[in-house]
Amino acid sequence: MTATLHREEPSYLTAEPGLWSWFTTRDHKRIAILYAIAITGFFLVGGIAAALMRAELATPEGDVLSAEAYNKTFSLHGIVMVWFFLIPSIPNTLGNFLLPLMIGARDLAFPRLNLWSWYVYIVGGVFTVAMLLAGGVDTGWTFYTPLSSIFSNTHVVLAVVGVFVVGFSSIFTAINFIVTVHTMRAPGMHWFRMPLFVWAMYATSLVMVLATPVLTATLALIGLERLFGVGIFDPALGGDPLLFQHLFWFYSHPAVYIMVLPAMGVTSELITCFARKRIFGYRFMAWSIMGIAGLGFLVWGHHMFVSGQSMYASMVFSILSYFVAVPSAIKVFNWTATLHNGHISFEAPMLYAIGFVGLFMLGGLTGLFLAATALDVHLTDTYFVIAHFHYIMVGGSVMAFLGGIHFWWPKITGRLYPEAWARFAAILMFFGFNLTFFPQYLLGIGGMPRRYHDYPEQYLLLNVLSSAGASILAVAYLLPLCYLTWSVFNGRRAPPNPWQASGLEWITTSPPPKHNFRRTPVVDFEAYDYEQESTR
Amino acid sequence: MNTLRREVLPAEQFDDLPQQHASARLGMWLFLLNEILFFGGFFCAYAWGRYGAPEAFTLASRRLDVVLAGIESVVLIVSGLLVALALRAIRLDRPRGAWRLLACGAALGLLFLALHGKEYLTEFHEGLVPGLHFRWDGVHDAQAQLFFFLYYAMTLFHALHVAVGVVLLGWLALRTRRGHFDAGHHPQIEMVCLYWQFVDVVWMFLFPLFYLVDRST
Amino acid sequence: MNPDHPNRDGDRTRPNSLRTEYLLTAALLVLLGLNVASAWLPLGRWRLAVNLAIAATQAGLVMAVAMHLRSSRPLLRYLVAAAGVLVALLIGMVLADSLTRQAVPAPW
Amino acid sequence: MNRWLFGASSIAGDLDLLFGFMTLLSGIVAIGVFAAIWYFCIRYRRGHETTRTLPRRGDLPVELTWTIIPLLLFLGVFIWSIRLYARIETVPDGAMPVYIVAKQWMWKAQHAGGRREINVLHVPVGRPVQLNMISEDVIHSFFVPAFRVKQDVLPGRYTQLWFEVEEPGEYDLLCAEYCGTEHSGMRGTVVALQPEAFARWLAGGGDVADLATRGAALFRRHGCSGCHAPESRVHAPDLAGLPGRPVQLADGSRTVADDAYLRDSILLPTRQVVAGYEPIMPSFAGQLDEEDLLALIAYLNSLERRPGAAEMPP
Ligand code: HEA
Ligand code: HEA
Ligand code: HEC
Ligand code: CUA
Ligand SMILES: [Cu+2]
Repeated sequence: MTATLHREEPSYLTAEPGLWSWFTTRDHKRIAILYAIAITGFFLVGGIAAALMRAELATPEGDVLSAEAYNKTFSLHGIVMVWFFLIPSIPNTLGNFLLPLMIGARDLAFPRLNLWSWYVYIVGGVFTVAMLLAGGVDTGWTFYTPLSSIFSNTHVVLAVVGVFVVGFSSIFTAINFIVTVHTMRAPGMHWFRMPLFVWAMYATSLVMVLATPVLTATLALIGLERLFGVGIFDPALGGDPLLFQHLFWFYSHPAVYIMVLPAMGVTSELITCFARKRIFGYRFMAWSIMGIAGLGFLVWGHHMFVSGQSMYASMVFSILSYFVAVPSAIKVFNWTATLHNGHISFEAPMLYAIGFVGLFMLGGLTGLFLAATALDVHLTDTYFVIAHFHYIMVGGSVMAFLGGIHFWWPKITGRLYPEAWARFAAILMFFGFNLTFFPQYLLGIGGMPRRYHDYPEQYLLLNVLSSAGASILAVAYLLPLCYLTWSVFNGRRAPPNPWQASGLEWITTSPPPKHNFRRTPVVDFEAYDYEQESTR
Repeated sequence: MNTLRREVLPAEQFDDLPQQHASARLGMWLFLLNEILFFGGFFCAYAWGRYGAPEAFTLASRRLDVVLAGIESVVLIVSGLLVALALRAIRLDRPRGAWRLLACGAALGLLFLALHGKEYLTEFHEGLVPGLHFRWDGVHDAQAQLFFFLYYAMTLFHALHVAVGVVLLGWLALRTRRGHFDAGHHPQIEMVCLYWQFVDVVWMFLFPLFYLVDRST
Repeated sequence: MNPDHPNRDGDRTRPNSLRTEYLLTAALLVLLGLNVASAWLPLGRWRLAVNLAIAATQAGLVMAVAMHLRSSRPLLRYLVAAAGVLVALLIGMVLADSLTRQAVPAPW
Repeated sequence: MNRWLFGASSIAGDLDLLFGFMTLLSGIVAIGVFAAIWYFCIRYRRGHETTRTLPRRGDLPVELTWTIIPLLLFLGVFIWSIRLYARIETVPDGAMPVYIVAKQWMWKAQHAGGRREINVLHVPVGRPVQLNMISEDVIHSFFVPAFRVKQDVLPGRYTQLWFEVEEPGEYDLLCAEYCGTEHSGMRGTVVALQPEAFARWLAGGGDVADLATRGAALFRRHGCSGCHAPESRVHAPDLAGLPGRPVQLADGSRTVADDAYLRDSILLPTRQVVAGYEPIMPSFAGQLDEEDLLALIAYLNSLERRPGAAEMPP
């Protein structure tokens, strides 16, 4: 059937020939692919750094890396994974590709800005690679002053400029998404008919526009302070290092929601499709996305409970952190309830989605420990925090990202991936992940501080387990890289809607033509319209 | 006159021009939101510094040239007026004089930069630039350095914005003169006007916070 | 073409009258003068409040009139308000922290 | 023996209780959700015939239930935890002071009695110990896992931490805030001794001068006495009895002469000028390190108010 599918228009992949057409393209789908390639590159860089760290931590002594090299490694790992991989991951690849398709538009509102955002990303990346080649930076991804502003003699300015620049790429993409959602929805696509993925992209973009500039300003202040030797963070002048922490976390806490909201959106798409059910509590799901984005701005001080911040400020930030957990709770419960009465099947994307729900929940629940001021006194800056955020960011967001990639792979490439391999990789990843990071909770409870190059003897066993897990995890990540690349050339051709999914992106061909739809679709159905079919 | 006008088509991703214009306007405002938060970060640092050392901020503020800065404020306000008039003229389909208004607006922007440059120069000679040349006899030397650090960081970023605005206005003046815009289609002018007014707004906060801390004693 | 499109307002914002433009400029200049004067008045702690109030008024006028917020669709006003609230929050919470940090009582 | 996992301070038990409760609560929630997912996945798998009641799209009472119940639980946890937190943050009266200076990458401790040690801290059991800490360079963090306490140590500002050890023994002292190359090497030991043993240890340091005496020597050596001694010609305030008293400043504000104020007066003398004096005092930043400063402050604190000395300008 696929072979006989008559194509009137060439797909976006073949619409314009030649490599150069890719670098000058304004097609959101091609830009998504450019991003996917760049991001994969940075994921490998960050992943190799992680592998080096886990090799070092397999023994208590510092034998693989010197202390200095270790510090540079985790700083690189954090900077690359956060700003060059996870923040752009879902928005700039899947979001870029799907947002116009899902709302029935021909492209994003500002296609040229979209391409610019990719080039800006690459420029930021070049600075970061230059920083790495010049010898690296050893401040951690948090750039705490006065270590970063005065004491470190590594390449802080290069690192800061890289992050400064890449921030603009987020901002450009975010502006594009918000405008597109506001002005370019197809006829009949009301706000409450939008797929939750679009809601998630919309909320994420708002957070990006409003939070990223504060980071930009803060990094500028650090850069100036380093260049001129004077600055507002310098305690010797009566400045305050805590001011830096406030400004940094004002961005970086909302940034963690930039990293998880898109994953939540993907999960909603996957679960509904493979349970063949409408999402349970659509409006609650939509509003909880907005709620997380809004409340997320009010809790930054929970990173500073023992920093010397006022006790009263800590208490306020603690209660607000509990408030932001409520909408997350709503989401977890609604995903679970969506399974009820469904017709569930377990293709690889669904495995990833279920993995996301479980691991996000475990990571989120341990966030509640950290938000409890008294417990955080003991747990902060230990491996408990490391485990907390890897559960959410790696177990959660990366899982959802991979789930989304598999789910939309036929749409993006027009090819099917090998299902058996994919399921195997998903399950392997789940086990490897838990083996890597669960022991880290226990390490944290036992008091092992983070950013330690060597550690007291008593933490040996759990660290060995964690390092063993990391090697399984590495294999599990490399598998999709191999079979997905293979399938681009050798996979079976995909029909327009291989999953029988609802949603506008599935009514066009796989891969879609350059302007997405032959005729602008008219939307006269709700999101996740699986109902009629599920009584079959 | 109407016959000379080109038929303007919406860009290919849009259905019609109103949609395109609404998108452009919303996009520009989102960019300005980003700018508000960007300067907001600096204002936060300023608030912290002033709260911690009110005396020093008073003393340091007196060293700045309030007269010159006042003139700069007037220059910016008037330039804002000119640009607004230009936009108005185009919207009312009287594009002919508009390019001169835009060019004058840009020229006033340049004047602002020149005056500010003169301020920087004087301050450098007086030894008020921390990190490069700082001499401060009297009390509060450390905190005064913080004041000047913030002053330079914030006014320099503002001046950068002005410079970008000047270039944009000059470019628009040229295009207007060539008749690229008319009442139906002038999104670029509207965007740059928004931007220019915003740059003005930022200065309205910078001016009192740096130059007017307290001169009463 | 897209009937139920709520967000395609076209050019609903009207050009300001000449009178409005000149009045706005005059108001801005007067406010500027007031602000400058405040620096020499013995206002003490209130001076900052006066300065900020005047600056905010100027900013509000420019945004409402010259940037056409008063006649634009509400969304833009909400967005600007949100940004203002966020900046206020940032500054407010940071100052609240340094205000309530306990002075370390002399332990000896 | 080095103990690390089991709580050994007066606060640890209560903290572990809260931790246990949180573990239980999240355990129940997590197991509940996992069980539900598992059950649904099996019962409602595709192709499996089972009764499927009409699919529900959402249900307001259900949604509100799982909004409000977590919220209430969270409020409960919050209240429990801040009460403990307030206890951790409030130093009890009569705590024994010890002064900690952190620098890249070591912990220096000074006891009021004058004994000094590096990367080791001796404390008595059964008595609250209060650490007054400051850093000479970057931010560090004083962390003793077994005591369940941690506090960042900042440059330019004193922070405090207290604990009361319940069991004698040796405990790991770790630096928990990343502070540069040898961060992970910035480790030490807290040795908790029975009170008599501690008293013996404290006295066993040979004839070390106590902190205030050292401060007095510094006060003369650095020329402070040249200006501040009552017989001096320079118009400078009398420092005897100053600590803890309110001070009127030249800019019209008032402050209390606490440690932070004294430290600022020495390092940034022009930041807060005392009313009625010229700002002629030079800054001693760079000449005195944090330990000297602690000694000087201890000395100032030890001075008795001179009878008949002029009252501070009001
Ligand atoms: C995507 C990333 C992400 C996400 C979503 C979160 C989500 C949360 N985080 Fe996390 N966090 C990070 C990434 C993230 N975090 C990172 C990177 C750091 C460290 C940065 C650094 O220092 O380098 C960090 C650090 C961090 C700290 C500081 C730790 C420290 O350094 O001392 C705290 C403290 O409050 C915290 C809390 C929370 C809370 C309360 C949530 C909540 O939003 C979680 C809400 C979710 C749930 C709660 C689960 C589902 C809920 C239920 C199933 C409800 C039912 C439960 C009950 C009734 C009990 N996080
Ligand atoms: C945002 C995303 C993100 C992701 C995806 C990851 C992924 C991983 N992280 Fe990451 N991590 C952070 C964000 C992330 N991390 C942040 C922000 C920090 C804090 C940094 C700081 O303190 O400043 C941190 C810190 C951090 C630490 C603590 C370091 C310390 O404090 O001393 C550790 C330790 O185990 C760790 C491990 C891992 C591992 C094993 C993975 C694995 O999931 C990665 C597995 C992937 C691969 C292994 C790559 C694929 C395989 C190959 C490329 C082949 C391998 C090749 C060879 C071995 C030659 N991370
Ligand atoms: C050149 C003379 C001079 C020297 C030397 C000097 N001081 Fe002072 N000091 C002053 C004067 C004058 C003041 C009051 C004005 C001010 O606050 O700056 C003062 C104020 C102080 C105060 C605040 C007093 C108060 O009443 O609040 C302290 C504390 C202090 N000095 C400590 C020291 C110490 C410790 C040293 C030596 C390390 C020292 N001073 C050296 C002249 C001096
Ligand atoms: Cu000191 Cu880490
Ligand atoms: Cu956070």
